[in-house]
Amino acid sequence: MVGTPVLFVAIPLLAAFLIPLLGMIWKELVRIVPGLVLMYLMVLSINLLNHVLVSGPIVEVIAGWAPPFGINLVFSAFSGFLVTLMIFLGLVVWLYSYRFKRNVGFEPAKKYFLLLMMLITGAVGIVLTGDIFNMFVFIEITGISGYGLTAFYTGRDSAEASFKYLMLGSIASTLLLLAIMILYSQLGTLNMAEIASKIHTVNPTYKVISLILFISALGIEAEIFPLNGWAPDAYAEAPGPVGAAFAGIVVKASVYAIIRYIFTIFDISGAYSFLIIIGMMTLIIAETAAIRQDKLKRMLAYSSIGQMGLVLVAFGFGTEEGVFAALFLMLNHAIIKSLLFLSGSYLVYNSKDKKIVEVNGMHKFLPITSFLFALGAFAIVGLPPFAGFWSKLSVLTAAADSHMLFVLALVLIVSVIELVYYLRVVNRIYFFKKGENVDPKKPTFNALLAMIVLGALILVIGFYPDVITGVIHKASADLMDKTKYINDVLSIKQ
Amino acid sequence: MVNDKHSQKIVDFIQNWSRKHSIWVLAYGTGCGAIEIPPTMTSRYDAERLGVRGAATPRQADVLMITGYLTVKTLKRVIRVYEQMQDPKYVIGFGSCTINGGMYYDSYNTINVLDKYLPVDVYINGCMPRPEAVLSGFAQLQKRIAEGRADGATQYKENLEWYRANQKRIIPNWVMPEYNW
Amino acid sequence: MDSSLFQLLNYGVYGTAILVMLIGLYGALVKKSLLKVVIGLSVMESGLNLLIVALGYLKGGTAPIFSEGFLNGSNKIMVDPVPQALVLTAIVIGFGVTAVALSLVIRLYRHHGTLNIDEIRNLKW
Amino acid sequence: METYSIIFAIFLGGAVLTYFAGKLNSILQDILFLGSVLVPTYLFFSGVSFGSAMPFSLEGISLLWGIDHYSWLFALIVLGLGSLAAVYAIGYMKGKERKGYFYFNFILSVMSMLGIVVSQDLISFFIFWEIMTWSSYLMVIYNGKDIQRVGIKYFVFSAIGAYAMLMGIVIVHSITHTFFIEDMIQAYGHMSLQLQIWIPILFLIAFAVKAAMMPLHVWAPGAYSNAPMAYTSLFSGALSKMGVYGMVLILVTLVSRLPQGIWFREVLAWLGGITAAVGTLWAIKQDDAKKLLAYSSVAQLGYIITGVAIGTELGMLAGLFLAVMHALFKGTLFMAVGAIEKQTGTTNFTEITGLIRKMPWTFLASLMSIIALAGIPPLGGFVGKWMLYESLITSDHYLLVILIFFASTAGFLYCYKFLFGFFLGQEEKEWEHVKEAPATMVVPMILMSVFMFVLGTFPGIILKPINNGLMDLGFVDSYKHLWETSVIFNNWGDHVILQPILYSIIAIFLFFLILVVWKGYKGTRYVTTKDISTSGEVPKEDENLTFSVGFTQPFLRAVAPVMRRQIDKYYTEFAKGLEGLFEFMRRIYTGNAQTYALYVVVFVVIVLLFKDVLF
Amino acid sequence: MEEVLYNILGAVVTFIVAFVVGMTYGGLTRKITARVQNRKGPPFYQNFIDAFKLASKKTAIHHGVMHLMGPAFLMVTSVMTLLIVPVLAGNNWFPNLNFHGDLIFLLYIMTFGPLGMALGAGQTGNPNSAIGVTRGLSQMVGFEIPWVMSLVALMIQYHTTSITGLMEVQAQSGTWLMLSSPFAFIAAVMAMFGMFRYSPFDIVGAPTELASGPVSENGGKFLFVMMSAGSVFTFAKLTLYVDLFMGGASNLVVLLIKTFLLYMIPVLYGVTSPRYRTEQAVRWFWGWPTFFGFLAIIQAVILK
Repeated sequence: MVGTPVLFVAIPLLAAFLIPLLGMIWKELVRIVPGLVLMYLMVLSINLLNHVLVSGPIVEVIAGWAPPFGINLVFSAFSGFLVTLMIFLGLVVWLYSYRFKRNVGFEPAKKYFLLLMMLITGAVGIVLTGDIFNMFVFIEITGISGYGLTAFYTGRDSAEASFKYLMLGSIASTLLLLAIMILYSQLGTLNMAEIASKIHTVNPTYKVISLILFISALGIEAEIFPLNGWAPDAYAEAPGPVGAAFAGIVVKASVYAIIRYIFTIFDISGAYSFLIIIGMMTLIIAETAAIRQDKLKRMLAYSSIGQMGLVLVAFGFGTEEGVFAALFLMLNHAIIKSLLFLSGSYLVYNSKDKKIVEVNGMHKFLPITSFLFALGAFAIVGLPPFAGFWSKLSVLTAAADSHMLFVLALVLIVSVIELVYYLRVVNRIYFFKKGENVDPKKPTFNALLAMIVLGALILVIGFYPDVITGVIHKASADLMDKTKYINDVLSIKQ
Repeated sequence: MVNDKHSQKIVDFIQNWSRKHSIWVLAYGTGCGAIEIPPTMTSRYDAERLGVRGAATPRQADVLMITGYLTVKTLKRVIRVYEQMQDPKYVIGFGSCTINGGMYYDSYNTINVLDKYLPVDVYINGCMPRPEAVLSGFAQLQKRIAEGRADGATQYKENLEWYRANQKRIIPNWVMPEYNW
Repeated sequence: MDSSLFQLLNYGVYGTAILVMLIGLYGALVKKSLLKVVIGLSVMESGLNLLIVALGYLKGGTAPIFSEGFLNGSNKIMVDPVPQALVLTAIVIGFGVTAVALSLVIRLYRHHGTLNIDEIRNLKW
Repeated sequence: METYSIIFAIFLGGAVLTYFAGKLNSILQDILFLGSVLVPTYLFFSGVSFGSAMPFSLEGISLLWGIDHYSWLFALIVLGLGSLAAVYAIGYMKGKERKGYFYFNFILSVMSMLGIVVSQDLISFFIFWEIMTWSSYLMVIYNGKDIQRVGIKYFVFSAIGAYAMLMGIVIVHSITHTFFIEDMIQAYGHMSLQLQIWIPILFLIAFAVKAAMMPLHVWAPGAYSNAPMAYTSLFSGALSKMGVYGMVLILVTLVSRLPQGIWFREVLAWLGGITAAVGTLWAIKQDDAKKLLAYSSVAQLGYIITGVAIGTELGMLAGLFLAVMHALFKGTLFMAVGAIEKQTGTTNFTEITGLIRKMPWTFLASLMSIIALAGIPPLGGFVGKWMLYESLITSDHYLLVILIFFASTAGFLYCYKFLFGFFLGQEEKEWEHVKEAPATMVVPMILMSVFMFVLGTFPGIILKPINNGLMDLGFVDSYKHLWETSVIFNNWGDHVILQPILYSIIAIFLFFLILVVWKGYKGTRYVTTKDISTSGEVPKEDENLTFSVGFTQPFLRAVAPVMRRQIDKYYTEFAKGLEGLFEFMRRIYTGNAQTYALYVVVFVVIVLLFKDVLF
Repeated sequence: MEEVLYNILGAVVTFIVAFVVGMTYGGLTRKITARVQNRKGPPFYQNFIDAFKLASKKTAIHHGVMHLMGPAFLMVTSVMTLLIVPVLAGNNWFPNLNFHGDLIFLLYIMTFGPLGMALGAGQTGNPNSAIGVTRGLSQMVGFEIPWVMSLVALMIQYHTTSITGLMEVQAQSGTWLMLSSPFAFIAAVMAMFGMFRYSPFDIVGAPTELASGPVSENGGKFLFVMMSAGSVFTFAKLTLYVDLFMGGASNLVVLLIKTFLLYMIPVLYGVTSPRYRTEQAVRWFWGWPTFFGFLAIIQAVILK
């Protein structure tokens, strides 16, 4: 064994606080160290994931207190898969934002990477932890670093977006704490496995109220309609790579939390259909809002929200197929939407308003970026043979197998809407005349590399999805097996 | 067989006979005389019983009827129409104006003698000629055709230069396709 | 203390805590000044913290410290330590959030020249 | 079966290589392009045998590629037309920009179409279907003209169709748990009646969109006319046939086993008839050759749909034969338009006239295809039309046959308009410099004209494979292989014997040609079209005497009440309304943080209030 | 080989008969028209004279290949139609191509010539020709509808699409189809007005309006061929009508009587009518004739 799950939380946290110190030694270290850390974690997570897939989950106990008293980290196939994905995206975002815009300066870069590492710490922590209060803490860490990153640009609008995020985030933390306390007052424990094993003893009313509060609180982070007022603003005003990080990391972690609560901790069957309802609402509202956007990043933000709604719908089927589809969709969405955010922010690099009309004719100046954006657009709407198709197919198959034909039809109709607005943008990039006062900037090498990696992944998964589906199958099986989770955690005796 | 003299004669006879009895008139209403054509064709005088019939375009027509005075402006069109007609073709000068200018003999704007510009086979005099006169003119033409004497077109071809010179004298800016068949 | 009285008092504490939360929520939702909104959020958190501590209280319990006095004393009841630990953490986090919020308010004021939340609506639709 | 892998590898690799070869050398690119279309074509027809299939699996889904006689027929259309269009494209694309883009999408289109016909499972069918859609979409927006409207319209309609099909596919999968078409057919009999009705509908929507059937045809005119002509010949000739391919498959294997299937057939047949009529009327109205041919394609596909929808063996034969013919003549016509566009720079009838002496070969090809299009003997179009009528009459579709006949007769108007507008009429000075298109463009057209001519007398060449294909689909060969001769039958025993008719026509034609024309030709002299009877007026050299504006006005006035209603308008209104609704929806995000917070509170409260209902 | 020669001979004889009869009918038409207009009129052989004259005229110019081939196209159609239509019923005199095609084929081969000639007319470049052609095609769309409706009615009623089959039906039942399927006959006759292009449907030629339309650039031999083709075509069409609705004819005299009577319908109707505009003509055909066509189909479906 090369490492333990605790490293995923400890190392980035440590790195985050070391960054200002290292910056005093050599300014470039501020940029290099996060990359090194993330690379190490990448290797580690892949190793661990391989190990986990073969020989079962690793449960790590912190500070020597065995569950249910102490805090434990669980690196199972499911959480390991998400952690790997997040670390990978963190790496891509790091690579991309090595010297992105304000990052060129030392001071901003210091703050930026500090916050980024915190963000990753928080998100990874959410996924790994086995303790609901600990999860709350990680959610808050993610949240605070998210506020900071949203407000990274010193402009007027980024502060506004950040404030909105913060306001809703505060309400979310209140609701979450309330929910935790209700559970705690009923069961006297904070350990997930313990709660899961005892949940049937709780008065159903408390149970449901607690679940509702959980879903509402986490739904704010997971961009569920109507709790997602902050999301479009934050996506649009945060730096491009941060948008990618939000779409790929933060939201994934929040969705993970919701799923964990519904699938593992609570035993309320109605929650699944509730997931479908809110997922569908999110999907429809977000996509219809996206089609009328005139700002690129805002459009991408709404699209991202919609995709997360689809993920929730897929989870809501409650079948293993559905979970598989949802995980696959999360993976694809993370890759593709990150690519769209990354390439999109170069398409409107020097623009003030980030208007869609400003991408007109960009392919002549940014051929590769434009191509990658187009690739991402084609992939996200689910055109074969790109990655998005397979996940969409699995979602639809799962829907059909659950006999949710109405959902199936709605998802497909919404896909048409999605198609329209993405194609409009791609058409503009390739076939319109460039505006007068648009000043394109060539992407730097590292940014290009980051985008190309994502693009290549889209093609690879598109042409040969088997590279990844095995892992996802195991992960989804892992999530579905509730008793195994409880046993794994509670059997640890220190 | 065609070279055979007798058969050639027979063929000529048949041709002339059919030409005689089938006269398609391009009624080109140049002047006031055009008003006399309808009575000629309709039920009272019924020129169709002689095989006379209106033709719509010069390509189909046998006879060009110059109905009355010819202004300088129309002369050009008339020449054009005449040259577009296919052999064998005939011209009938209709009314006094085509013979000597008639009442317009001193007009600055009309031609006086049609024969200078187009080879006229038959003149019909009168101002206006009544339909009876027109019919007699057709009969005259038929007679000439049957005798093989209606050869205005041949003369026109042979004396093209003379005709052209006359025409060009009247029409100042001559832009017309060359007549070469 | 009488048991029923304790219960009543308990409800009173809960009710007060919830009332504080609602006051905070009201402030956050209705007041137009950004600062008041931030204050409202803080108040709401305080109310929540109060609620949590109240939930953890046991009748006649002492502070959850394994001290000499506790081990030797007659009162062997100890209030639940976990909520208190949670509240401590929550207070810290709340502090951080409030700090970030205030700094954002400063920036917003600098850019907009106002603290009226209705006027800070550049991002919409 | 290694051949499939090799074929598709060549296609894919060829597409990518061709794209990048443009950066090096233009001629190399041309050669690579030709190679990556022609080599797989050769491999396919030499190496692929019937009955043997290639199974493999992807993402846990078992897939199967194979070919039977029926799909072979469509492979023939795709690859045959594809190869000729590829040769043509070399000439057409010379000196144009975005050559690599064009070649890339061209190859991908051919590949995807071949993929569709060799797919024996629904997933690879769908994948290729979508590749076909987006590669053709990329071609539609090639010119960058009006793309936000035309291109998006095309893609949206295709997507609606494709997603309907996808819905059908996953529903089928939820029942059979495999994606094999064979299994779907097997399981269809055991499904509930509701599914039995809905699954064909879902599939048929997809195919109807591609086959440009009313009322899903509105994308076609814009898309066909916007794509580069070298591609449109393939687009209209082969790509739209994929809709027919699927339609026949669904109609024969699924619908025919449904007691209510007769309604499907009737509705489809009538829609096909209406498509034919409406398409024809709109084609008559067009002044742009591309648009005219586009509407004409819609109309022709209407005939084909009618033929296959009535479902008798004769009807199937007629529909499929017309499909082959349509690939030939519409391919040629679009190529001709492309040649004219290349040589003159415009395709508007009101601008071009009198190209017959400048582009004689193009004219010849156009003439042949127009004769075939109009269904006039002795060319192949007649055979298809004849069988269509006979099948309609013998299967009791009396009013439908009138509708089809109306469309067909009215079609003469646009047929003549096409020939007259481009080739006949006044020879204007403006077009004096026009030369015949290069050989690479002319040769494919002439070749296809020859095919059309041969098929008119020996339709057995194609009818026999069609018959084999139909037998593969489960038809009984009630004509006992009579299609191998050059006689066409109906099931009342009436027939047309084509050979003596052809010989008679040729003999009489030659007789009068020699008697009148040749003799006349010797005795006569060519004069320009300025030398006409214009009431004696001498037209000036640059005076435009052409009659081309409002060419078919009298007829259009007669049918004006019908033409006043445009389906397109309803769609546009619908889309506008929808966007308005979306605009309203996004006002939910007011931009006020407090409102958002209020949403949260309201959400929590509502969910708490309704928790007993929801959970 | 002998059979082929025999066939060719038969075809030539048929052609000559058709030519003579058609030309005579043309002359008679002129005569009758004249009598109706209270004129003496030309002799009945006037059309022959015209034809000979046209043939003997020189033809000096042409406008290109299609112009040259236009008349040939027209002639091919006429002769093919003639060859497909059984001229005399119940004997083997002129078998021609009677058994090689059916009604649908006939309908299509009949459009071959007009289109071919339209191409020739198009190449002359005369705007009047093109106008005439579009008018003619529009009118064709008009009259083909009732015409096809009546044919379809016959086909479905008697389960055959071949002309000989329909003639056999009449021979067996002993009644003419114009009596047993009156609506079909009425529709077909009304369609015939358009087919023969006499007033009020002479919008194609329209001599005073379009300068004779498509033929305006054709004189001399071109016009001769067109004229003879028209005559042959007239005869062929009349024979077709007779075959379909009047039980055919067993000898030439009966055939002549029947065709002549039939021919007089459009001629006499035309003599007393002015000219329609194109859209009026088209709509006329889609009015009553189509209604009768519907009746015919309904009758056929009921009696089937």
